[in-house]
Order: sequence, then C-alpha cells, then structure tokens
Amino acid sequence: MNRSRRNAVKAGGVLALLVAAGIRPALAQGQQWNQAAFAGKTLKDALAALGAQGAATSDAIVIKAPEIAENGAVVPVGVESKLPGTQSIALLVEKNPLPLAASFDLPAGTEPSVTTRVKMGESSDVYVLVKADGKYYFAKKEVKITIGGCGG
Amino acid sequence: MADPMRIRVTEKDGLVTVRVLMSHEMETGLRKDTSGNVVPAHFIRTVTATCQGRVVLSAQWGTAVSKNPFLEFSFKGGKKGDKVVITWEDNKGDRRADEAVIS
Amino acid sequence: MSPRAALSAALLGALVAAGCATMSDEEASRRALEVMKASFAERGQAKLDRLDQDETQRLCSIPPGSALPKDVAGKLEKENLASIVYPADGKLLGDWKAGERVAQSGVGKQFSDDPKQPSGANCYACHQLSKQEISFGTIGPSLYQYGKLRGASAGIQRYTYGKIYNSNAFTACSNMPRFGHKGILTEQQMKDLTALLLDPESPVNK
Amino acid sequence: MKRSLASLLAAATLIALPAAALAQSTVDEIAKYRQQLQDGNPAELWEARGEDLWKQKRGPKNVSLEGCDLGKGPGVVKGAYAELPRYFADADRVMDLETRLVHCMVTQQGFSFADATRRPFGNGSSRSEFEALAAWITSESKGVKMNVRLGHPKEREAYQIGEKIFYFRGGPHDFACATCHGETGKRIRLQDLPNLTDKAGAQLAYTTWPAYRVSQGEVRSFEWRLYDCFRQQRFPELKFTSEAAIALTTFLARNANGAEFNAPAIKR
Repeated sequence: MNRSRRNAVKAGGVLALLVAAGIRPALAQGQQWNQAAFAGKTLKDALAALGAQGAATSDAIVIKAPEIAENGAVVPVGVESKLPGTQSIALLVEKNPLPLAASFDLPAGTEPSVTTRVKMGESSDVYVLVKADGKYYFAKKEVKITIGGCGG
Repeated sequence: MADPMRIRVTEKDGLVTVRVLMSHEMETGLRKDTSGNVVPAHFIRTVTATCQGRVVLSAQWGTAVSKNPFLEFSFKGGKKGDKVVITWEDNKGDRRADEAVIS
Repeated sequence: MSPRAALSAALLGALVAAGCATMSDEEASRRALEVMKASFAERGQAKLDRLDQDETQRLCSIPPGSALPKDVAGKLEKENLASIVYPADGKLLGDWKAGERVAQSGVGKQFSDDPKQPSGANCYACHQLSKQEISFGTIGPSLYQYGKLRGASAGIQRYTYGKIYNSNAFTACSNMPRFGHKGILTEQQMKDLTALLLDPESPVNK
Repeated sequence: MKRSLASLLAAATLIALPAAALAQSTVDEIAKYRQQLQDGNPAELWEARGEDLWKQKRGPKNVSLEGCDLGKGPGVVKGAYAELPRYFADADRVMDLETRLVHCMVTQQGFSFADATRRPFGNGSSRSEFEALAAWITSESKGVKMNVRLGHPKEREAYQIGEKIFYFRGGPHDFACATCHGETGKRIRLQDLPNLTDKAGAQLAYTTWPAYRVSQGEVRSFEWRLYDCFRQQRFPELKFTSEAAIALTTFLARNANGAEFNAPAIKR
C-alpha cells in the first residue's frame, strides 16, 4: 500500500469528506443494522430474522474457506455468487454463539463477490446466504478449527 | 479516534478492486479480561463504500468479524483517479472515514 | 556428525579461524549464566532458582542428538531411575478419560499460570495419541496404539508410569519433561495418563 | 437438487472423514489457510502508526526519532534492521532494535528509562510504541539480505553467550530453546518448528519476525517472540532489552545471514 497516498482523515474532517463525497451525513449515520438478525442465537433464529427461512441450497454459490483453520480468531472466507441478480450476501457460522457474522448489500455494478475474515469458536459449518432476484439461496462448508501452540 | 484505515484500490479492465484493513478491536462482549470482568462488546456495525459519491457497497457486521477487519470487493464503473471513500461506524457511535484514489 | 552439529562446528570454526572466538567454552557457559541471572525477573511462581540447573540439566545443555559419553549417560540414567517413586498402593492404572484431559492441557508452571490450578501434561503438543485429535506434534514418537502393541502387563505398566515420572531414567537428555521428578503432575494424573496409554477402551488403542 | 434449509438443518450430521486421510491432508489444508491470510496483513496498520511515531516530536525534549542512529547513520532506516544487533560505540555495547530505540528515546527525546520502557508489548487498547516502531522499521528492510557482521569483540561475545543460552536447559520442564528448535521437520501441535541450528531454518524463522499474530490480533516484535518462548519454557520473565535478549538475538540473527528479510509477516 502506498503510504504517501494514505489520506488519513483527521477528526473533524469526516463530515466534510462525506459531504464532499456526496453522502448526506444523516444517511451514512442512519444506515440500518439488523438488530434482530445479529442477536439471533441459533442459525434458525438468524435466518428467520433475515426473512430467509425458505432458502434453498444452490451450487451456484462458491465458498472459499479453508477446510482446516490454524486459528479460529481469523478464518478467511471468500464468497462468489453465480446467481443472476445477486442483491446481498450474508455469512453465518452455525456454532457461534451469535451465528450471523456479516451481511453485504451489493448495488448494481458491484460484483457478487466479497472476502472477509470471521471468528469461529469451534469447528462448524459456515453458511452463505444469497438473495438473488428477491429469493434466498444458501450453500455451506465445514471448517475445522484446531488447537495450537505450546502453552495450551 | 481510531487509526486510519489502509485502503488499496486498483482498476484493471474496467473492474475496480478494493482492499481495506481497518483498525478495530471487534470485541465480542463474551471475553473476560485477566481480572475476570467481561469486556463489553465493541465492534463495527456498518461499513459503507462510495465511489465518486455513488454507494458501491454497504455492509452490516456482527461481533464475529475478526479483529482488525479485512474486506475485499470489486465493482464496475470506476476509473483511475476516482475517489473511493470507506466509512465505518461502531456500536459505540465511533466513526471513521478514509479515502483512496483508484490507481 | 549431524547437520546441526556440523553447522555449530562450522560457525565456531569460522570464529576461531578468524581469530575471533573471544571466550573458551567454559567461560562462555559461566558468562551465559551470569547474563541470564541478570536478565530474568521473578514473576508469579517462576522464581530465579529456575535458572539453577541440576546435574541432568547441566549435562544435557547440548545440541539435541549430540550424544553424551556412554558412561556419563549411563550414570545420569541410573540417578534418574533411582528418583522414581511408584504409588504406595501399587496401582498404576487410573482413569483414561481423566488422562485424556491431562494430555490435552498445556497449562501449568508458567509465570502466567495460576499455581493453584493443576498442571497439564500437554502430551499432544509432541505426540500423536488418538485418531480423533488431528492437532498433534511430532517432537516425540507417535503413541497411537501404544497399549495395543505392547499389552498392559505389570512390566509395561511399570515402565510406562516410570517413563512419565522421569523420562531421563530411560533416555539421558530426553526432550520430555520429568513430570513426577519435577513435581509437574500428581500421582493420580500420572496414573490417569498410564491408563490413557494402556486401557483397551482408551482412544489411544482404538 | 434443492432441499429446504429446515430439512437440511434437521438432518445436520457431520460426515466423518477417515482419520488417516485427514491426517495426510491436514498439513496441506493448513498451508492453504496460511496462503489465504497473506493477502491482507493488518501489520500495515502498525507500520503506519510506527512511521508516524518515528517522525513525531515527542518526549521532554520534543524531538522526533529522526536523529536516531540505528547503525547506518542518524535517521537512516532503510536496511538498518538487517544489520542488527550490532555494537554501538556511543553506548559501548551491543544493541538490538528495541534496545537502540530505548537508547534514542532516553538520550535524544529525554524520556527516563522507566517511562520509555513502560509498555514493551501491546495488549488490545493498551498499545506498545515498540511494536509499531518495529513494524515500520523492519518493513524498511524488506528484501534486504541479513548481514550481521560480528566484527567487534563484544558482538562475538554476545554471539557466544547467545549460543549458550540457546542450549541452556532449566526450569521445572527441563526446556531449552533447543528442545523445540534443535531438529528439522518437527511440529508442536500443528505448528511447524523451525530448526534454528540449521541455516535454512534460522533464515526462515528470523526473517519472518516481527509478525501479525492472528491468534492475538497484535504485531509481535522479536523481543516478544523471545519473551513468550521463555514463558512457555517455564523460565522467569525475560526483562525487556536485557543482555540475554540481545545475546540470543545476536546468535539467531547472525545464523540467518544471507537470507532476504521478509517481515512483518502474518502468522497463526
């Protein structure tokens, strides 16, 4: 990353920058956060809160995640949806205390593909939920978390 | 005030790829400190990316996104020299916005 | 000569050739101890006396794989063998399920550990033990099917318990801690580990 | 074929892979995991903070560290780490990076030794300047070949003492550095253990510290690496910028000579 072009925005400059970028502060500040879905303690609850109970499996969703992670604190997960009209992508870790990890809304022009890193408390299936043309689809992949180190 | 993000934005064949590293604890609210007290949840809840003012990604995150989050995505319709702005807001209302120029 | 011994010799050789080695071997050892005493601080249960070596530690402060002279090794093994205290009740097999927990745990004796909590043996750090646990180390040999291959005769039980109690009784300068001799594990924990290795129902022998 | 999520959840049973096949593929899969992490290293966040800290006017004398001589002249950072530890005439002793930074903070910025060394290692919101400075300074040696010279008698003495410490067995577990790092091809749990007595092993290990540890969410410096190894060796607490730390670093850095420096890295 080019350090000289690291345009750090100092305190106070945030609003100005947002305005300059054409975002009304009220809009940025008011971006919704789906409290009910993130508070869901089971996969079922989280999916219900997302309105995705009836999701069907799809092999048009590609999950790039390691089969075995050396540490559960950082598990890289990449998703690519080949479903036409993909509108959003959500990541859920079934055995986490709060399964919903992240959801991404993809406006037209944004590729149906995101990569991030999630925490996993134990070995679990990782579910990817995709909304495409108003309907929900999912795929899953098992990720094993291993114990490491010497001080145990 | 949180540390600046590290944003790398490159354009190739009309596709703009954005890679972001954010400095954030992403506390789950489940962890105990050495004295046995629960460390309160502290995590980024929303992330917005714009290019020349147009929203190209909006994300909602929970506590399971890893500490010092990494995010990568791509969009069409940006060109070299355009500005990409990433904004996040956490559950305590702290916010940070940083920009990068497409190269 | 092993590759690492060769490297050490080569490095030392280079120093000597350049007229550079500033200290004799004994002087370097003496200075190293002096430096260490000044460079570490007591913290929690880890006091500075942990730097006071016993004879086994002193003689074994050599590259792994470089053997001690036979008579020295024999004498060390004999002394360590004499240190083993077998349980007064004569029973060497405990509960393998408790043993599995001891084998998984890596805590104990670190300055960051609570001295009131029991120590683990951290067997999996160095040994394969069961099919289920894929996260195992390879510093020591695989112990998978240890009991199935050897049976659980009185002699095998005695050897196994003794090896856990003081590994140096059987192999001078072993990498394995002397769990009983150094007071890392309790008698019951060592019985449980012996059962983990020898009980036919243990995952080790499945 | 499409099945409802509910039915799939209800039938959620893990398909057990044969243990032998798993054991064989474990190492490959872990390698893939490590590969996937390489693309975005949060150490960059520390590097940025470290560069700012280097250039900021700080301390009672309100000066930056830009006048600090890391061995290649005042303010020269590029390639400096690849030649550390080294003998510094102005202090008449061998210093590693952390020790030199403390020296500059005391002599140039006017901090007391106690103030300068208050936080050798970070922990969440309590952050260490040293780990940030080390991240940036070491990043300025990326691609530079390790070249620790041992030209001065005190450098040679440090090397010899470091070697002795490396093989020193002590504590309740009889551990030495060499117990885990003296043989090639060994693992602890699933983590590969570099053989630090072997040229290739020493090179691979030394040139990939500091590192962002995903298990801790922190960039860890080389002194931290030694500190935490000794903790797990069941030794007492290694003092920051102590002579033992410098001697052991001299031994390990010298053994890595000739290899391209490649840190900050990202590790488990």
